[in-house]
Amino acid sequence: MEIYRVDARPIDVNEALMAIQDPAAGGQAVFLGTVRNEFEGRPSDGLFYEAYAPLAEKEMARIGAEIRAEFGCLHVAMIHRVGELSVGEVAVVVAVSTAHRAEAFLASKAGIDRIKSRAPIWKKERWADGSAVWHHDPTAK
Amino acid sequence: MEIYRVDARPIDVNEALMAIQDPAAGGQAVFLGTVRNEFEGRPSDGLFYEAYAPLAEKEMARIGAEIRAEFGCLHVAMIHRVGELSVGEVAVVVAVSTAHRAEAFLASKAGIDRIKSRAPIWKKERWADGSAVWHHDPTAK
Amino acid sequence: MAKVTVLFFSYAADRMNGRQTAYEVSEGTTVARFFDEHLKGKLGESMNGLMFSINEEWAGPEVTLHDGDQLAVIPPVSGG
Amino acid sequence: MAKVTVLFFSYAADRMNGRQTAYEVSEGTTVARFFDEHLKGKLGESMNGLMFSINEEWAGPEVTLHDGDQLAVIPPVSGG
Repeated sequence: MEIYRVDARPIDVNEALMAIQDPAAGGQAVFLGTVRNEFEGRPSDGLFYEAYAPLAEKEMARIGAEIRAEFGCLHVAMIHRVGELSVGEVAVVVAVSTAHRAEAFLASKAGIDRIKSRAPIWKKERWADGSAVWHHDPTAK
Repeated sequence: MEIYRVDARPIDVNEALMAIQDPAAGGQAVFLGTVRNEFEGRPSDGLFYEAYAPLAEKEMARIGAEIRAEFGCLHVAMIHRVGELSVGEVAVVVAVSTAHRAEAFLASKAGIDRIKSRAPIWKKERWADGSAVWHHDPTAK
Repeated sequence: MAKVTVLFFSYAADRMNGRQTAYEVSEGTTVARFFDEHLKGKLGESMNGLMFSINEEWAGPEVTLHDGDQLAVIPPVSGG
Repeated sequence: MAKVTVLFFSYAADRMNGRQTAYEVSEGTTVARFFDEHLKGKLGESMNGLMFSINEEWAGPEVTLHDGDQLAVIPPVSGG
């Protein structure tokens, strides 16, 4: 089964685990991106995520097709959360199943790396001092 | 939190996920080893796992200490199942949390690689033809 | 004239004071020309760091806008 | 004499017809000598591919067995 979804609801890791089940799978690698309490040493209260959902889901599906082809994934599940997230919440899950374990790690890593570099999704840091700025805003400080 | 356990009960992945939660964690990597329906092309009905539990748990804890030191893991959870497992069941989970994602993948991979090479745990394949043999038995066929 | 809906995200939405705006552009207008005429000043940056999509698919700055198109301005992404 | 409990696992347990056996060995017997005298024949393999532990900790073949020790014979592992 495949999942490529942008979702405002809390991510249910078990949904991703169910999706990648396969009797031919010997390895499953699951990456969870979680909201940290600091960024580059500055205390943070959390993140706001925004996505251009239709294009983000298309791009995630393309990345899924790539890692299936490159690493022989049996199944791929990618869910990215949007909205206001608190410290500790799951922002993104990339789960894959493969016949052997080495490919599972490579595929999951390639999946999250490519989501981060290509999916039209943005995060705004809610600094603990009360200010809030978009990541990659050229005028941010 | 740390978990290093050999367990005859089905593995609850959520227990491992809870154990590695940390407000400073930006990445969590979870590896699940699952029982396949074949090995080297020969159909299988499942695996029987046996462990020398006290020493296996000590060795897992040592591996956990190593990957914490080498990759800066915030938390490590390792659970290895024993007993009769059916195709699709989880035989082992290695879950880690780290500040950044690259280290999470490296730590989780090192964790499972070292468990496989060092923990006193053995698997017996239940071939679909009814025979059963221990892996690494020098006289097995 | 072609009616075009333009979507903004992240800091670009802040600068444009909204996430969606309707524009009327002359026939034959490319994304690049539209950007120069309508967005460059308010966004305060060149097109170099931005990407675009038309009707939910990636599109280069050379692509011509048509009536009913939905153009999205995609700032550098920061998901994950 | 020293009483020693010996644990077997995996295919070694099959060959020894059991997972635990009690032995009496002379004082000063090392793991290697115990292996040669009591296990080698039944296991049908040399010590090279095996590891040992005494009282739940890894131990080399040169270690001496003491009264009450629990020796474990560890065939090549295959967990995961």
